[in-house]
Amino acid sequence: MSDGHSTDGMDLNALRDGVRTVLSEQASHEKVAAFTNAEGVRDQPLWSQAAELGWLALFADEAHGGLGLGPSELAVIYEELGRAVAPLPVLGTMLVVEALARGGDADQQAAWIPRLAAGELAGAVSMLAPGAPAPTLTLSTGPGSGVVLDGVVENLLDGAAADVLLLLAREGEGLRWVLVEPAVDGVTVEKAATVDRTRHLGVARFERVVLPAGRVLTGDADEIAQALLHHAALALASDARGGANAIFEITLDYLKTREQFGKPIGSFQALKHRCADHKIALVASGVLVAEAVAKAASGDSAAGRYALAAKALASEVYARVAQDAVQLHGGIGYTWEHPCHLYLKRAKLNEQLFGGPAAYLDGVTDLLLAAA
Amino acid sequence: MSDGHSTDGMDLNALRDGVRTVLSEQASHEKVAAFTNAEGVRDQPLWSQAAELGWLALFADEAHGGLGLGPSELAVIYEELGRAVAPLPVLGTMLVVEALARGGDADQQAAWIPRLAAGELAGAVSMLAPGAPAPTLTLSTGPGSGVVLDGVVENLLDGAAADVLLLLAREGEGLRWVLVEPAVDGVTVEKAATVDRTRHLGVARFERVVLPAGRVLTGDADEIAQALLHHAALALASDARGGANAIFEITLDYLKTREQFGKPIGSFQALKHRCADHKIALVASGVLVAEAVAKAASGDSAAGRYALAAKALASEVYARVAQDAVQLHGGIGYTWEHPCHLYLKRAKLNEQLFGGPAAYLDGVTDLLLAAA
Amino acid sequence: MSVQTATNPSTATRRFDPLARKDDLDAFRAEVRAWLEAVVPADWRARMTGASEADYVAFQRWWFAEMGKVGLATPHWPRDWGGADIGIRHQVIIFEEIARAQAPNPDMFVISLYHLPATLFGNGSKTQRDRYLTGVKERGEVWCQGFSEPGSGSDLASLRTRAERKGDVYVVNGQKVWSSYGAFADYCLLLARTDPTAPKKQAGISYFILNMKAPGVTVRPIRQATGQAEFCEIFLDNVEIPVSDLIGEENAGWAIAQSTLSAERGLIIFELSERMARTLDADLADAKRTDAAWLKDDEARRAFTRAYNDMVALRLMIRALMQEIETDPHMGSTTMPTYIKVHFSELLRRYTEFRLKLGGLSGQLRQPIILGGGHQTGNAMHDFLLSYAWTISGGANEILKTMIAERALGLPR
Amino acid sequence: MSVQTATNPSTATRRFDPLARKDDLDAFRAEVRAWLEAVVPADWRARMTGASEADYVAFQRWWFAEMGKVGLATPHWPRDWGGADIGIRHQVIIFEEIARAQAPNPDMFVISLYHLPATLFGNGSKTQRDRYLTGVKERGEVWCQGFSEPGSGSDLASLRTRAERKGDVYVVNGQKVWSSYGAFADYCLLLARTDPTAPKKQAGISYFILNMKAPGVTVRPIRQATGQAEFCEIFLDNVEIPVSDLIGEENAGWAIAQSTLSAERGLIIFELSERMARTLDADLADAKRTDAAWLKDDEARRAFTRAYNDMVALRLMIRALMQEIETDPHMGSTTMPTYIKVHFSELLRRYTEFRLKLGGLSGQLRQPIILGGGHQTGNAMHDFLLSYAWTISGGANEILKTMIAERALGLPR
Repeated sequence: MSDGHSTDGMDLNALRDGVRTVLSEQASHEKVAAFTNAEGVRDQPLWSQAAELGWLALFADEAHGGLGLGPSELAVIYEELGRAVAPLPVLGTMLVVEALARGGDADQQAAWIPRLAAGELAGAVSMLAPGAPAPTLTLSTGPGSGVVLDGVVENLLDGAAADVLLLLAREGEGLRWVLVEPAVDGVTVEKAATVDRTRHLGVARFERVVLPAGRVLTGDADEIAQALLHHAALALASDARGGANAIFEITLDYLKTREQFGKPIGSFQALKHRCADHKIALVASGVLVAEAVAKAASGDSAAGRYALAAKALASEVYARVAQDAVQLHGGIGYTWEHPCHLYLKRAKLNEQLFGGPAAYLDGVTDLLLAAA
Repeated sequence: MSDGHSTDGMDLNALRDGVRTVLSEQASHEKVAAFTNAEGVRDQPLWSQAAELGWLALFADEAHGGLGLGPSELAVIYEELGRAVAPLPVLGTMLVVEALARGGDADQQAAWIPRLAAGELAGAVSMLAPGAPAPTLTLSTGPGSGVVLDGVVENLLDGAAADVLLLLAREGEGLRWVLVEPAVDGVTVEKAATVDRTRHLGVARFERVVLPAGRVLTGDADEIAQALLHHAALALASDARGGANAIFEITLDYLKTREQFGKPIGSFQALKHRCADHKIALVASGVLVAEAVAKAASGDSAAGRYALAAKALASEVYARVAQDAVQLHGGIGYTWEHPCHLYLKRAKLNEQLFGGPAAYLDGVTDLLLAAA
Repeated sequence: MSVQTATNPSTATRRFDPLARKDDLDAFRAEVRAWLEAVVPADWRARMTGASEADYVAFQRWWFAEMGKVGLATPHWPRDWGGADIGIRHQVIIFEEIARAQAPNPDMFVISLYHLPATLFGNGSKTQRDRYLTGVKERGEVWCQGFSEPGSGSDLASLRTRAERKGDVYVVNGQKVWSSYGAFADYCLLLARTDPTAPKKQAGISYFILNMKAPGVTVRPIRQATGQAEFCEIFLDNVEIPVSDLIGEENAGWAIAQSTLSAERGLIIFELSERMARTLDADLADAKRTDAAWLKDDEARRAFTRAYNDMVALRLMIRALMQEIETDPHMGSTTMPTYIKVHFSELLRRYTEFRLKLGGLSGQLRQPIILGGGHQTGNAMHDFLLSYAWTISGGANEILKTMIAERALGLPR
Repeated sequence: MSVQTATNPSTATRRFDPLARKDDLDAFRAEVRAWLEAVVPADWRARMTGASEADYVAFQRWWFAEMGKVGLATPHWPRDWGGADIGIRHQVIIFEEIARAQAPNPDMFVISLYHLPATLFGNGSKTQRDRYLTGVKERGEVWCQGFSEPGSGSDLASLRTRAERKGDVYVVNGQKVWSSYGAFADYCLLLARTDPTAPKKQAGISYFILNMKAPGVTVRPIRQATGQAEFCEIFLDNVEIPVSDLIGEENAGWAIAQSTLSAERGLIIFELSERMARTLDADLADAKRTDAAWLKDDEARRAFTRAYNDMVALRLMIRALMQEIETDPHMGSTTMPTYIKVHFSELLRRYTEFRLKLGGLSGQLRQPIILGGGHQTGNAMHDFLLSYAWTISGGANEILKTMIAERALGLPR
């Protein structure tokens, strides 16, 4: 992921440079802070820019207006967004594309993918997690050929920013993925604010919401869920990788310039050793994330386990580095003005999104045991 | 435990000073090393000295030739033995005394306690642990009024040094404590060498061993077991406290004198911070051990929980400090000649004796939950 | 909000006087408990959840006044200076009962109650003690601390705020930072440099009482990672401090500042540790009642029990310190306060993070906090973030660890 | 013990030549595997369990010779110097297959195989390379390292062993320590001070080849915490080293020593990490087969999986390094070897301690170890203790962390 070209031949370094340049302007720490202070749900200028630059089209196939690229390119986007702590609901949108590509029929793909790839629609999906219980949302047959949704879905990542929701619902004994627009009658979506203000969670309520049958994905719900979980795991691992490296660099810069006792505090050995520990952890988790991305890109049979392992390790390292960054900065790192807390809060939310650390470790163990 | 007088009025500091002075000579690191190199099971000169000085008589009651003192005094002995990494099977012997005092009848007490208190007999007891399964040793009615023992008992601490074994056996659905002398027909006791050579484990085998009925303790076996477990936990916690402080002091001395890069290595900040962390952990676990001893001495209803908590914390801190001591010493701390490894090995064995770290933590949680 | 009407009706009907029952510990405890039951508004946590700053400040003042009415605001002060000279056993009871009653933290008065007396007892003039201790006790005057500066954090002795003697006043110029509740403070414990030429930088510092209403004092709140803003910057522009408000000798401020800081590592943590104990017990009882999933997770359950054992050890360390203080009130010789501060702050970090993790995604939701709730605000993330205040301020743990290594362990500089 | 008769009968019936199949990776792997199946005695671990030193040394020599017969002792050496110039993909296969076959570690030849060539390739004379690399390859000569001294551990550059030029020889006096297998070594890579007046202590050090049989060389084994004694002290009393055995220029030894040390952080850990991977897989498979209790203990199970993830990351770091080396064989620019060494050694400590804890009391029993078993000797405590060799030697982790902070992260000295 970090170097060279993806298998499809895209120059990943050029992509990374391009994305980073845009974000350093459009999602500078000042702009991110302004967005978070305004308590928005979607940074519309940034979203439009991302759409314009084709970031949202990377992953969709060419038949539907996309670039047909894969996990390697997407990981660059996720990592750079993490590095900038940028408020951009790319993950939910790409998950909808992924679900449609895997489990949608031709009509569904044609109806939705182009609009998602163009950035006309932002998406949000049910919060999956390794070993999570079944959803309470129910799908039943409705008037005519339609279906009816009832229930509540919590924890929709960036849900209040979404134009389309992709939700896992129970239909009798089975599970189904359903596409719903929040604008439809009987649907309400509320923002549940998180401490990390670069993102939020949404709560969607459905009261006898009637939808055409064509909103139900025909693919196997479990297979789709697994693919989405792995995609989300890789995305969050990449976000963590980018964020951890960024806050670590910010911290190193501070340690080199802040003077106490007549010298830069970075010259104190105890701090040096902590930084060395962080660096090694960043390298170790970095190569694991890169390999997980490479395995996803090549369709390796162990890709799922690597994705779960990468999320477990990278989000833990991100939290550790961001937590120590505040301590290493001292008072200034504890202020609202300083970006430290943006990273710390994003790191702590990352740890919990799409399942917490224990769930990921247990997921890895299960896969290892199955193969042992 | 650390200061002042016990409730019975003994001057604990004087006791401590006395024990430490004797051990600094009779159980110097050189003597301990010589004992471990010789692979002995009992340091007879040291044992005789301990008996002569009345250490083994501290805990027995006055009616049976003891001094009638309690946990506070005993903890001083255990802590000092730990400090010296001394090879002395006091714990097993005291556990037999404790069991007899709690669950023996008058004849049993009169027959055994004076000899244990005088150091004529060393004892060893079944290895208990929080939540451990029932023993496999069986007790059945034998010829005449006697009983018959059959089976194998592993993990007898200092078992091959013992003159009398106190064993938990199954009798039908119930449990019983039985006293056996290894010299009896049908009993074999073998030493199972541990990496920590200051102690060992014993394996005792019983083939239709016929004993008089008077060898079975009449007291409630579970109550005795619980008392012994708490006694052992406190003893090991005290041993850990003494050992951890000793190896830490040895390490500090080394850091103050060993020079590299033109200055004492103790002047390097990263090492300073590790030492400060160790010191704080030593203080924290130290006060917990002291309080556990005080609660045992006063018969507090929470004494059992404190004993388990003290063992969990103190043995973990001992292991951590001893492990880092080797690293802080560098090469020299990794040699057989240096005492570091004696402490490290004793610390690692302490962690496992009478149950491992997880069993102790779970034992504490159970007691907390019961009270919650 | 009218805080007065919020008190329970019973307050009016009975006068409480725990200190009159000092000689009988059980009776003392019963009286403290009865008073707390009568006076602590049952709904204060709900009312202070997301309350406005003005309501919060009013509530703090009301609570401080209530404590003062029964002599429990300043019971730890010496009798001569308006306290009740109570010893450790009474203090334990007060803190235990306060924790049990989940009474508000008098956060705004921490400097007034602990740092100010620790500073004045040994070093203040009689006039200063009479004036300022009485001010706290009788008029609820709020104090803040003016030690750190933007360029002087860990290296406090490098501070650059300048005080120049001109006749009967010192003229002060400079900038202070991280002063809790500076925006509401009446006075400030101020360190400033009086001799810039002193060969050792510690030797040129003096200790002043600064009237926050004096001309030239400007206060700017700093918003913290928690979103709150009780920390402030203080700008000093030709502020005049009367010579009578110099504490101790000129240029002798550094040593006095150490007694101020040591206060932070004693009674304040004592109260917090009692509250922490209460929290852990409550968390476990809740888990038992709801048959919480984490009790069946060996890793989470053992993390809890490890924290519990550490908490028990913390309380024992504090009791050991209190015993030392009873023997020797000047506690300059003991290193225990430093061990306690590091141990407490790291445990606080670990436990608040544990709770945050247990909360899963719910723990990530932004929720209004209970102002005055200390580290139990009902918001796991807020409590977690707030734990940094303890690892960074009052001597960052890094500084304290070096101090332990050099002073207590004798490792070479 | 007769090691020769211990080989499997099939060895005699077929000649293996994996290197001839270099161009087809699958065929290469199959041949390596077939060779290992034929040559590794099925019972070697049992035979080496608690074996005598003499038997162990004989077994090591036999194994090294067997590896040499098929070109797999020195395949990583350049072709010009007697190797096969194989690249990373072949090396991966060899190590994977060796780990899979649980073949013996050629512990006694580590310096001969890695440190010696890393030193001579860039800095040795052609004569030195011809003589000494051939000696290793064809006569199984054993090398040891003479760097550390009792007074120079972390601070290697302060070494005091003195070499004085007298005509055609250097006369060497001093003492070295921690030389693995010094008692069996034919030669030693020796650092000694040739210019005690150099202003920078690094600048006065030269690098020599020391014949361990030379008069004046005395070796004393040091017993380690594990009970074994492969480390030695070397006493040098007026030992004469011919000028032709100086490596590189006089006083240029320090820089050359860095290439020696970097060897330690590359291929050696590569092989060990493959074995570690095998151990973790085997431990998990065992646990699954026996339905081990620790699989149901959330804390223990997650500790395993964390270690597993760290192990996977370690292997990826090593692969990244191998790729760097293929691009730039001089790897002086990369910091990856240092990250790898610290990460590996800390993981090794953590995992060996994990296994020790799982063992409960059984893990505490003294058991004869498998000599040549590397870190999988069948004795959890031994493996745990042996992990210190990796955190302390070859640059203690403390030294490496400072190096990372200053050189890779640019933190000020």
